[in-house]
Amino acid sequence: MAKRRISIKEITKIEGHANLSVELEDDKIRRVIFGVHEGSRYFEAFMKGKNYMYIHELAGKVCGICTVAHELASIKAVENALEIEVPENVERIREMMLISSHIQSHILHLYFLALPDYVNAESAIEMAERDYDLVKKAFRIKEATNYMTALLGGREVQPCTLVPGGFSKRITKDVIERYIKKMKEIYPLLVETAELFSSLEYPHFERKSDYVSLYDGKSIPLYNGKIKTLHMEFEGEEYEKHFEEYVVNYSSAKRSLVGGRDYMVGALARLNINPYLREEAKDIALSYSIKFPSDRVAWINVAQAIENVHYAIEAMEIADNVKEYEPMHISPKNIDGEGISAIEAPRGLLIHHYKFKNGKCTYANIITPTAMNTENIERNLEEYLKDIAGESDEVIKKEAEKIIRAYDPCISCSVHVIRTK
Amino acid sequence: MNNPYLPAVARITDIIEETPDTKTFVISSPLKFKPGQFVELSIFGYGEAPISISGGNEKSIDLTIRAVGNITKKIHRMNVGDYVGIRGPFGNGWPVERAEGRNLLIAAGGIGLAPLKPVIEYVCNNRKKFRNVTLLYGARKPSLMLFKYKLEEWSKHMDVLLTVDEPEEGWKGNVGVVTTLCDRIKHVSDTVTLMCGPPIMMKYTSISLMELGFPTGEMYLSLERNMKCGIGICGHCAVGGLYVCRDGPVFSLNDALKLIEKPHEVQGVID
Amino acid sequence: MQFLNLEAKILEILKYLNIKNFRLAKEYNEMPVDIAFVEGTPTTREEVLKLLTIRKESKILVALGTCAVTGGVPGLVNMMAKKEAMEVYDGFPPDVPIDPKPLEYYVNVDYNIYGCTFSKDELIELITSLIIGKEYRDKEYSVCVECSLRENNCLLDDGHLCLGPITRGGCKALCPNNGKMCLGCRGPYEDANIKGHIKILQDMGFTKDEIIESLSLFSYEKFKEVISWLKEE
Amino acid sequence: MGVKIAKNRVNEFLKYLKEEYILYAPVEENGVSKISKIEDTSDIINLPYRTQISLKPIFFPPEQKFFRFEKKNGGVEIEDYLPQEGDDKSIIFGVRGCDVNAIEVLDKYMLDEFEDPYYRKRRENAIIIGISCDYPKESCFCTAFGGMVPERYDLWFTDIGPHFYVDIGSKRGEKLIDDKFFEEASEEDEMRKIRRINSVETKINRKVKTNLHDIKKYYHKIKNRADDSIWEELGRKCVSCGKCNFICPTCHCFDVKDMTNIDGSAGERIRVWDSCHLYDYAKTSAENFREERKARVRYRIYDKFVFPVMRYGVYACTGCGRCSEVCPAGIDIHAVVRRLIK
Ligand SMILES: Cc1cc2nc3c(=O)[nH]c(=O)nc-3n(C[C@H](O)[C@H](O)[C@H](O)COP(=O)(O)OP(=O)(O)OC[C@H]3O[C@@H](n4cnc5c(N)ncnc54)[C@H](O)[C@@H]3O)c2cc1C
Ligand code: SF4
Ligand code: SF4
Ligand code: SF4
Repeated sequence: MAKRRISIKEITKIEGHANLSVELEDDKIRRVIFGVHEGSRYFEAFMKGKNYMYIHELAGKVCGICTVAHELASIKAVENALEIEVPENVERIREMMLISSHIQSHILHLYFLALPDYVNAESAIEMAERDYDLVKKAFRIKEATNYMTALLGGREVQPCTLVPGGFSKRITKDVIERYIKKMKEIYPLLVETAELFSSLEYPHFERKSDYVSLYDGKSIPLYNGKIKTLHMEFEGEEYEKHFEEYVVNYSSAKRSLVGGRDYMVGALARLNINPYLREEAKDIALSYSIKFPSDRVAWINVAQAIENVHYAIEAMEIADNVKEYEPMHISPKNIDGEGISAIEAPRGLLIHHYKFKNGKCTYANIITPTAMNTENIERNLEEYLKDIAGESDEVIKKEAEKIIRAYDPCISCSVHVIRTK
Repeated sequence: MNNPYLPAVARITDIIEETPDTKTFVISSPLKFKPGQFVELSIFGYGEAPISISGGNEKSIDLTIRAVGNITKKIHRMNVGDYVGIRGPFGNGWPVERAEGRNLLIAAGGIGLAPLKPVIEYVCNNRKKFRNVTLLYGARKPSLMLFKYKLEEWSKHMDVLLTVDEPEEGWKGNVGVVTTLCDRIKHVSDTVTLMCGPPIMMKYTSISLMELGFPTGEMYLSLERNMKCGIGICGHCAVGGLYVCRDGPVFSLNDALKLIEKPHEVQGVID
Repeated sequence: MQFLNLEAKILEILKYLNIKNFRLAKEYNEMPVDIAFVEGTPTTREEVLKLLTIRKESKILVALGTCAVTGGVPGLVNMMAKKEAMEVYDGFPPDVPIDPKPLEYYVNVDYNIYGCTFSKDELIELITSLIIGKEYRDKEYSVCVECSLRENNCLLDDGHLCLGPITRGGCKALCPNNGKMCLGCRGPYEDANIKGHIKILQDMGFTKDEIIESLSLFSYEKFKEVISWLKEE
Repeated sequence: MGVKIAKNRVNEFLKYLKEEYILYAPVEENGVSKISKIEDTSDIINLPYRTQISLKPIFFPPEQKFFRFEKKNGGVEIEDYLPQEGDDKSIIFGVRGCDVNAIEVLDKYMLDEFEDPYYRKRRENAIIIGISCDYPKESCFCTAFGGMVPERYDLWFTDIGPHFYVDIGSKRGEKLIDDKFFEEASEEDEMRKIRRINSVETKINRKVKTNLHDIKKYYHKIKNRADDSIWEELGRKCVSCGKCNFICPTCHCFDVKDMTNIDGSAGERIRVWDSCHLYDYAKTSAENFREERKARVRYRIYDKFVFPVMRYGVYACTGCGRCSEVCPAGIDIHAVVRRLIK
């Protein structure tokens, strides 16, 4: 009996610490373990007792990457809980912020973490040595999107202008115009990126699983909407009813299922659930014979690149219609309450859930996209590796990593477990 | 408009190792200066520091520098031919003329000998103008003494009293702080004292000298303060309403005592 | 992560430094290195051991960001009983984790880059200093200094619980510039008159609890003593 | 005899001035009132008292670049930024007495004994059109130093109902008087002006009740309080935020630093405002001469009421009250001085 065990102690080019081990017997996959070994950080514990003003600030620190998404999800849940009115204009501006941070996050993932796998480079640093302009282009988009986020958020990560009900600073016409100008500037680069990533050779592996994302029946929503799976549609508030959770002993992140199935969230899920891609984006995909919905896991990368084009147009349209914002003093109607929010972070659905008493948090629950994806990652790996189980260790490692990286998992987030009752 | 903030670019033309942490840099800057004056030395990209002129001629000035911080450490890593910036000279300098025809005591501790070196050299060249002259110099260790190669020549012209805090092999001289040498000075009355060294050394030496009866009205000290501009505008070197860079760095002990903002600024001189 | 936000600057930095180990961006990561940047703070035994190894194998160790410098937001958990904290996860994960502490609690730290997120400008300043051999020093003054240089309205005047006066400057008063009080993400500086500021806040009408909450947000580990003093006051 | 100008013509007058001069006047930016360069005269705000930010930043900005250097061909090239400082003529309109006095003090530090060329260039060509306050701010105590109207100005406006009475203080000021806008003032107008100024000053005085006119006497008194327990007390309160320094129209300390590119081959030397309340301010390689906070607090008060008197014979405080207004610790300079001279 030829038994072998392939293990990657620490998967590189992902955010956080995760390991993978594959056990094979006679070139048959016995077991695939995708383990997360990152210490818990107890956000849900120490958020308790904190004043509602600080909650989103703390939430922003859950993870160093999706700070914008976390802060927005958090503030939205706080506003829901305390019935703080949020003008539509504010929501639109927040969406702009979310979009620029999405693009930024995707670009980081696409060029620096994913692309090296497909051009046979060890890292973006090596890529830079070979194709300086390519890396420079990526940096240009990153810089521009960071700049856009910072225009609205004060800084590119950990925005510091959000306050319940609005912003702490004026958002002037000038700021909005600069946002549009920057977006216009990088739009051609986003199209190029979409073309580049549509043209790459991806693993052919496909597997049917469920997909979950926000849904509003007319766009690919990021900030508002119901939650939709392939089979169900429900309000964010009802998440506890639909997500089932369970524990595995080799990982510090909990797993979850929806309607008894493992599911995927993120760019591919968004496009699979919402058939509303803008023409410009759809055309790029079509010209490389790429169509959504699709079960091809590695196309997450394509979905991200295509989505960027879609959201760039969306953002410019929103920006054209938003009005100037003057900060005002907002006080909550209630100091007690419960609030849940669901928004789309770059890596997928993100849920924040709080309860307040006397303006102080008494309960917090944060469900992050990577936590939702881990089960899906593992099952997909199992399936995929079956096909190539005869290959050498090196090949298996490399292919497995490709799949894992496609999800752009954010491990530090995944330890924020799902808790359902 | 002439701009006093603009340094003149000059080159390092020679470097003399004095001690493990002190070097003398010869800078191609033809400045006319009075003993005790200083320049603002620029190391581009690092900043500026006030440094006393420890010697010079028509073509160059000498700067003797101890490596303590940013700029001073950087210049220690520089080589002959490298460029620096110079502004100055600034400050009032030592009142050497007051000592003419009288006794002179030069008291230095550590790097404090650098600003006094031009005085010593002036004395050597104009020995007749002075009566008794004594150089009192203390360093932490013998190996940290500056200008050792000059001491022999200087001792031809004046009494040289040396001391170290910690002896090393081969050291036959006095061990102890500078004050332990004060009673060996052969002249007391009618003595002009010029003093420079660490605050603590200046404090105890001036007390000792006062006790021995040296005229306090004729004791002069050079003070060190934080300086940014060297021309009395930035405010950092102000003590008790005077600017060390313009009104000093040399002050008479009496003035220094008056100007010190009591009681916290006194550490610099005397309680 | 914020490292990659240096964008084009990275390419310039690469001319002078060789990035040997960067798990987020690189596949092959080597040790030992000249300069190690450590972001975050250990929360498991393995991570502590890893930190010790990094210290051994690097000439210069830089604590990058508030978590590494002060224990940061995760340090908040040190305020509560471990059991209570674990309950939130229904007793899961099973191993008792390690209190988030400043890196300097475990190893010698050569430089601190403050802030959550840390300031890019300061990181560039540090890297420049390392490249050209200039001394890099912590700012010994408060956020207020940078705030008033920008002629902002004081948020304390508007009744906000701002920690500017006791928080180490260097962020160019980012939050106050954006109309938001300083939450103290850079931690206190050595000369800070913390008790003086507490007095100011009390005079403004803030309660002890509010002040303790605000002090502990980012730097519980650094304010521990003052907080227990305040509790007893 | 002075002249007067109808209030509704002031705007036109300013527009007319703007054609030839760079015009500065009170505006509000981000909720902070200050004196700024005016693009459009409708931006000018009408305040009954001084602006929150003084004139100082116009002549002595928080950050000023001295020069650029570049290491090139084995040498160092320096490009002085001084010539780039425009020497356009400017008019500063709507300044209050305390600020005009403060600029005179600043002149002493920056131009009298030593000369700061960057300051000179901006200062030299500035014409000052001041205006009497309508009522004081809470923290104002200018009457302790002599009142609202400074000794030197180019033109001085005082509200006398439908008109401003205009005092002419210099040749430069006189040249600005154009018949198109100004008319002869009557004796009655002048009386009205005097009454007006008196009534506002009385109002301030009633609150202030301090008179520091006898400079010699008070400076001695304050100087002798160096060991007072008040310093200990203030040292515990002060949080060393430096705001009082930055906001003060006469504080002039600065730090100088070099900023470079990543490899140090090129850079700029800049100066940035500094504050004597900060820990590093008096630190040298040997020791920190004002390590204790109380010494720093005292130094600032002394550098307003003692040291400048010794050096220039003036106080470096004009009673604008800004430092009291901004101090988070509630240290009120006027109250401090009152205690010191008791
Ligand atoms: C009139 C005058 C004449 C002088 N003549 C000489 C001379 O002839 N030779 C000579 O060697 N020196 C002389 N000095 C002293 C010299 O100016 C200082 O040693 C020099 O300014 C130090 O500059 P630096 O940039 O090297 O050090 P800095 O980088 O300024 O540091 C100096 C010291 O202070 C500490 N320090 C400063 N700022 C900070 C901070 N923010 N945080 C922590 N620590 C800090 C440093 O650790 C170091 O120990 C003179 C000084 C004066 C005023
Ligand atoms: S203002 Fe305060 S909270 Fe904001 S970045 Fe600076 S130190 Fe951090
Ligand atoms: S010391 Fe205070 S009151 Fe006096 S001029 Fe300065 S800011 Fe105004
Ligand atoms: S404003 Fe007040 S607290 Fe701040 S430095 Fe000045 S005296 Fe101290």
